[in-house]
Amino acid sequence: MEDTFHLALFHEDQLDQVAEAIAKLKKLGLRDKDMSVISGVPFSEKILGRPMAWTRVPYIALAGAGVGFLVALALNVGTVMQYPIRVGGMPYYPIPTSIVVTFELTMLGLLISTFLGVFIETISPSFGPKGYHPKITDGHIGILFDCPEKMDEKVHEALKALGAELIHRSEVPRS
Amino acid sequence: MKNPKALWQRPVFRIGIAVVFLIILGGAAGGIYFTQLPPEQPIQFPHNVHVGLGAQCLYCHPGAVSGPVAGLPSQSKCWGCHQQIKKQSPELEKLAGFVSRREPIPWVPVAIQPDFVHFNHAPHIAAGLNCESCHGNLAAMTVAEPQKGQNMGWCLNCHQKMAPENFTRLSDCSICHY
Amino acid sequence: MSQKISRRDFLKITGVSSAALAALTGCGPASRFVVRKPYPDMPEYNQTGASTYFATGCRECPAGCGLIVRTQEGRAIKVEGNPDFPVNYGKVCSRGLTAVQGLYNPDRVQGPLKQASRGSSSFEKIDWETAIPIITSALLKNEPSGVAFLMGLAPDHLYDLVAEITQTLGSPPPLRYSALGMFEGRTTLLQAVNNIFHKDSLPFFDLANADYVLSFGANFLETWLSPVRYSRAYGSLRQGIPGRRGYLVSFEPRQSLTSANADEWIPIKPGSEGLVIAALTKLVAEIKGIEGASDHSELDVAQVANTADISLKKLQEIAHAFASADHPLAIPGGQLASHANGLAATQAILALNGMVENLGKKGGLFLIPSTSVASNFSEIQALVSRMSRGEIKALFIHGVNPVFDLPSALGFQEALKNVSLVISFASFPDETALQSDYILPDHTPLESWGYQHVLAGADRPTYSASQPVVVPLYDTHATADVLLTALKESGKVPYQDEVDFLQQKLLPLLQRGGGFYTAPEILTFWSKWLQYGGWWTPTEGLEKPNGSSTPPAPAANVAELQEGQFFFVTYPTLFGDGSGANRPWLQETPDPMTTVMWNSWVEIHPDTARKLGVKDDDVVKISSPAGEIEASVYLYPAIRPDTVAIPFGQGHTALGRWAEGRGCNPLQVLNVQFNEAGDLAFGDTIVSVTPTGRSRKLARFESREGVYGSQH
Amino acid sequence: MAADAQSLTDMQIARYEEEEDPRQHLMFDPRPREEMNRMVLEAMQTTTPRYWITVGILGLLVALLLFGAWGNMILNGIGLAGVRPPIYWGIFIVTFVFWIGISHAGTFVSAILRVFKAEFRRPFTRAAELMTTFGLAAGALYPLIHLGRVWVFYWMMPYPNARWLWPNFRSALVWDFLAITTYLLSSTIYLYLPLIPDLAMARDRTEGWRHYFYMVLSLGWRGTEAEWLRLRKAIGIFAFAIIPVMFSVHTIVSWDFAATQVAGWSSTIFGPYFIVGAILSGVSAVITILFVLRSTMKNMKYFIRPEHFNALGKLVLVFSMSWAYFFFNEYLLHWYGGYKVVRDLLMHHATGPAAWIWYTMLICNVAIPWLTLWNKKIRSNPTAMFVITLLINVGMFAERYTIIPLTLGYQRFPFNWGQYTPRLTEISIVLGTFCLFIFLYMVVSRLIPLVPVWEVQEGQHAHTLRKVGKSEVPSVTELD
Amino acid sequence: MANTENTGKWGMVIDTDRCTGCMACVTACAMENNIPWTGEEEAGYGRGMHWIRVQRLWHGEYPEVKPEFTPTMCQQCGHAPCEPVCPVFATVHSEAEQINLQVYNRCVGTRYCGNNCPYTARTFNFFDHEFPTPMDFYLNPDVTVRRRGVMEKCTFCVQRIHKGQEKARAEGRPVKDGEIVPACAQACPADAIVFGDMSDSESQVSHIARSERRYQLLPELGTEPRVTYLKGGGYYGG
Repeated sequence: MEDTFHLALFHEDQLDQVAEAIAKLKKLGLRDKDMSVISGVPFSEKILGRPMAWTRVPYIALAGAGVGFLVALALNVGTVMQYPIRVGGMPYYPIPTSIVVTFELTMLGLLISTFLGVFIETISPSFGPKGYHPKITDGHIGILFDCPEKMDEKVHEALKALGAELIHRSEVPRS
Repeated sequence: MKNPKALWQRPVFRIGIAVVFLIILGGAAGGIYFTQLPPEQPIQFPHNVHVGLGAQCLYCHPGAVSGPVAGLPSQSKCWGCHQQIKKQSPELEKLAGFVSRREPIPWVPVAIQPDFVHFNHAPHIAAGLNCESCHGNLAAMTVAEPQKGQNMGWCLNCHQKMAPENFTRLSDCSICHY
Repeated sequence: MSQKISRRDFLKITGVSSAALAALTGCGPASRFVVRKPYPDMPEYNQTGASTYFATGCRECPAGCGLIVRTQEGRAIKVEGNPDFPVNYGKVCSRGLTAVQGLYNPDRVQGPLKQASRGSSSFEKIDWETAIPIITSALLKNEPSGVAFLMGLAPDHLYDLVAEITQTLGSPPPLRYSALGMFEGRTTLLQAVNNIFHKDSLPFFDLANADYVLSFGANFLETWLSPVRYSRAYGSLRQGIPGRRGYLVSFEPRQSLTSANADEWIPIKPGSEGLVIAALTKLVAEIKGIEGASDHSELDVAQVANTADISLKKLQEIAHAFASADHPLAIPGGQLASHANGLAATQAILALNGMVENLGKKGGLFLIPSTSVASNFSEIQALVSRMSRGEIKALFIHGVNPVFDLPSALGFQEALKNVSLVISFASFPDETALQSDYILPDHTPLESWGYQHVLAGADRPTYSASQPVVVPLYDTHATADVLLTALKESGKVPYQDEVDFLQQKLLPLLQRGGGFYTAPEILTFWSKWLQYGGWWTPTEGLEKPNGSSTPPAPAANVAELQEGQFFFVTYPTLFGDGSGANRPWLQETPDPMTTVMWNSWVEIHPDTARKLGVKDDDVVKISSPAGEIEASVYLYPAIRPDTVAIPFGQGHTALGRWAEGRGCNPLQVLNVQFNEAGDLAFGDTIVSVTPTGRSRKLARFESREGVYGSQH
Repeated sequence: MAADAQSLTDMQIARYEEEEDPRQHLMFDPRPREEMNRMVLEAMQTTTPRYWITVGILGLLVALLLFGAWGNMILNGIGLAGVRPPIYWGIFIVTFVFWIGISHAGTFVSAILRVFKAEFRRPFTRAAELMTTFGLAAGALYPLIHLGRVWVFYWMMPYPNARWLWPNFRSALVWDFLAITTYLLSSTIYLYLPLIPDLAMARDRTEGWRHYFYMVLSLGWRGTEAEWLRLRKAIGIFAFAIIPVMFSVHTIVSWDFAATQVAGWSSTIFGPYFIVGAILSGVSAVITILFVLRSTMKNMKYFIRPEHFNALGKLVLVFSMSWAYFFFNEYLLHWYGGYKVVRDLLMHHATGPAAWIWYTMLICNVAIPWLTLWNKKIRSNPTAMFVITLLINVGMFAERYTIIPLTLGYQRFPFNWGQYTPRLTEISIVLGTFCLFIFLYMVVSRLIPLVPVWEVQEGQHAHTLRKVGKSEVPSVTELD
Repeated sequence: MANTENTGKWGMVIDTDRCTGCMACVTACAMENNIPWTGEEEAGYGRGMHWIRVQRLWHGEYPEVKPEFTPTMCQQCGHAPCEPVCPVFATVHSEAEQINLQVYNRCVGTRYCGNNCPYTARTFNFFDHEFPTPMDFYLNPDVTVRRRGVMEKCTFCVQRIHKGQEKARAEGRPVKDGEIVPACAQACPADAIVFGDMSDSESQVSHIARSERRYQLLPELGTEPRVTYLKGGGYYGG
């Protein structure tokens, strides 16, 4: 597999060509999961005609918010149950003050878990084609794809025709 | 990139971290261990012998019934018995020395509360608590040993189990802190 | 005495330092293990962790209140009032409360000292074996007339002992002086009572039951005679009797705490008090229709009102109210006695009481049934002149600090130089002690035995008993013991030691009976005496004064002020005779009227200050022919604009870390002039005030804004 | 060569402005990404020894002024500060509120403007977010500094202890603690998330330790679709969620005061009043910092242009007006309400011995912005804006000073009225945190790309000039 | 949990008509409660540690000028503003004694309670105050010596309350009226301060507290103070 890995780099203003290239690759029989677009600027999938990518970050965030809420509840109610202390003639379970704590902790849970979601998803293994070139962060758009060796020629030709700069894995500097 | 190994991959770094960690851990463990040791007493008083012979705690620590401090026996009290019970031992020699010099015996109290805690023996005795409940089994100790974990949670553990009509009073901060 | 020794032995002090250390660590992490030393022998009444209470007598001022001192593990913890004691009934003043700070003052003299040369502050420690022969030879080898004792005002056992000793030796009787006595005009009051009622005792004013009270400069809520007693009475005057609230009118140029609590404060012109009393007497006589006040008949009341700066209407109103009150009472105070006509004015007050027929009646004037003796100021002056002539060979000073307490114009300190031997019994290195050859420190009151004959505040014959509540902290000796030991060889005194002396002195009480307890013999009596903290009768026992001599009308005594001159008022504060200045908590207790702490101030009326161009905290110089002092200004709205006032008590140059170098001593500007009774007429001092351009912030407890001005 | 590029940019922009060329706006003045990357990295890496000496001196000052004085205060007691009853809170809390206020700008500029798609935000969001984080870091020190017993500060944290005691969740200080923790964590994350692609950019263009540093921080960023999606989602969640957090933080800080019995504090309007004040001071601080960055860092004149000062200046004016509205509201109603204590208090603010602080507040917060910021010329002049915004922050400091010690000093009992003078220790610590802020900013400005290049490029992609009739009209395309 | 029988409890009445302003209460409090002195500079800066202060405000203009003395200490509010603001429960309400407690060792020193006390009744240990030996000998062992960074205030002499209750319980009887007195009331020469059990309607203190001269400090705040004041007898100034 490794040998059959390809990266087609396009210049940042060759957006149309990128879309075209993707379409062409598909036509050539590559499936969506064999391809991956890497870019220095976010482009929505629609622009490039790619399927929607998929992330669990919002769900993790929601779950985190839930945890935060529960922690807040536990602190508001549980700690008072452990050692009830009367202050300022207030009831043991004052609702207004617990709202403040609940809000803060829920938000804390939400925000931290959002980050954790990003982090976990980043470090968890992904199955798309691997590869990278520093030119990406120079605004280049790259199409990474796996293709059977026999198709190499054809694909390369097609991409070159669209103005892509083709880079083989071995040329990618190891980081 | 010039050095193939990152800082945290070098042995020196890892050993350094381990040493620092060990020092901290060792310090903490040692600190805990050494403060839990019974202190050096002027006389190795054998509680076990006295309790074994049937001496009542309150005979030597009479303040416990009536006030905050149980009190340490004066040497006249020790000597009152030991003049009669003439058993020579190096510890008794020391006692005799203190008595002849009319010097107070510099006992080191073991069960002491911090200064911001006002503990009173009397109500605890009045509530029917035994000395052993807090001070441990003195029949098994020579010099008194500190009991572990006697912190506020430990106090409250007991206080919160008391009768509900007393609960308000017993869980009140002012009962110990003023 | 064996009993004495054993009792003292009981109060072992061992273990104190560690216990105190434990107390000190306070909130912080307590050291895990603290060494505690239990008693070798436990005193039977002592229990670790439990308090023991001792009854004793307060000796902070001559009033002689009864105290209960809480002790624990041999330490005196807290001073409380003795609830049964018929002077203070369980109450104490700030002064008495800080007695423990005197006892535990780190600046105490810790043993007998010999000073290399006077004023050098270089001391050599000596022991009592060396010290006592010095006293022996001073007492016996000198001409009896060359031996003088100067003592405090307290009517205590030591005075009785010294009086006996001087009598035996043929020396002049001990002189007694206290700045407090000067401020309350005690000699003048005694003299006036003697002149009118022919008794040598102090009057007792039944303030509690009076309903219309005139006070002429009597600061009975602060230091006058028996402040705690009179404060209690004041409480009763206000709310003691349901449905009745006594009315108090105070005549004073500067509003004292007493005047502040009065319903009316009349800022009378200093020196015009006598005239006002005469005018009141005339008016009251007119209202009551009493003949025979002929002496006053020529008095022009309107003229008097004008001189004294009171409205005539007010004066008439007061006279009316006074004459028609059920229980009128007029009280003569120290400010009244402090003028050249002080004696006449005081007498006139006593006579005024007689005129409204309140003598010996509820809410009226009584006499204390015991004899009071006080040295008047001219006697002190005589002593000073004898000293400067070198006639005094040995001077013993106890319980008074004359270098500080006497007006410097009197020249005591200079005269001291001509005395060959000066021995101070002070517990603290005070100004006088530093001018003496030897300091042979007495115990502080809480460490010592004694009694005090209550001569001012009790409504019955009362003695207070002092006993040591703690073992003496340092190598100090009771002065009575020192004197007795010194004279033991000579056989001139029939007493073994101090306790023996006390017990023998108590024998008359035991034999006379009538106390609230009786005892078959002295030892039982002694134990009850100590237990109750004294002896007194169960029922009131005041004397009804009688005497109808009409005193002469007081002469006018109002000085004319030049431009830039002011009447000068000085008054005692919480520090009493000034010896309280080394108590940090007395220093930190705010002055009631000004809330100033830790320093001296000059009270100036805001209008006057504006004219002088000074504001709060500006330092001004107060000068009189006698001297000059400096202090920061406190704008005091309750003082006559032509008067300035400085409190007395600060300005120490010695007496320990908390007293030294704070404020100024107003006695340095007092002129030495006397009233008819021989008391110092300090109220007649005229001063001038000059701004120095400097400023020094006073430590005020109150805000610098808002407390007056915007709060009308 | 580099200097040439800079001055060229300057001159160019000036010319654009004169000609009202749309290219005066960064979004219509695109440059190749490569060049922008180079410019940003150059700005980061060109430092002179003088710069590091300054950083060193600042570090020393932080150690000395802040930690030295603080340590000394811990050893001797909080009494070294000038606080005294009844003014228990002094300049520490003033500076605390000040920093928390400053920290609002980052989130405001970046989250709210992001939500509302205000495009001018793009080049300086990072600078503002950095300010948030460091402002919070400096501010969060104060609740610790002002503690009487800082060594037991952890008792305020919710953790189970042997005593079964938890913090008191009814105390505004615990809310404060929670809110500031939340805000500090979330704003740091919010700073970090959009930074990842730029870190990757830096990773690809650096050598040595910097490469390592960026490699670790960029979390292996490649820029795949999934990564971008995650980032966009996360940023989206953050942009929406951090706004209420931001509002809550300063509301809660205001509740430290409002949820009390103190006359002059106990007011329901304090929450929004503080928020508006915070944003006013925060946005002003952003301008101040942008000016400094623009004039000290290389190539920044390209990214930060007069148009940004202009836009932010409008915001400042708006918030100055809102602040004045709240202030007037507060003043009028208390004055009208007739509670004598508060009226006395207001009198003291305006006529008391510290009245100059009150007037400073009004002049700096109202008079100066109102008199100047209506003018576009002034708004677009970075130097003028620098001075004005600096003054506004002086004014906001004065506002907090008026609200805290000056209000505490005149409470219900005239017997206790008093004044408060900051003492040396306090002033030293306050200056120390200013040094700390500058120190951190200076260090980090050389460590992370201060301009979010990818965001700028994204914006430039979306902005085009469309020919409508005879003129070219700027138009924006929604790319996401 | 809440013991309804105990809602009354300790109260104090201060008769400002009797009060002479003599400051005995201030000193008595200091001597009982181990209150340190702070020295001229600190005390002058307003950092004196007095738990009770006598507020002196002038009324009227010379010559009809008269000060009003109001001894002010912690009012032991039922709805204490200081309590809920403490983040660590260092100042809490005692349900048993119905007073306001300060737990010194729990205090972290935010001084929030000090700000929020409308009576300015709290004092703060800005420094460690020394009791130079042997001055420390008189320290009351029943009262914690506070260290720096800790807030403190009048406790109604809770150590005396506990001692009294302990004594009564040991003797198997209820606490007698007047048996427990705080140091200020004990010392007050004019008997202006009366202390006792407010829940006992027969006690001296509740008797006096029903006087028609009664008033409270800052009643508009709804703090339910446990200290009642009695008005003075009227001023001639107006």
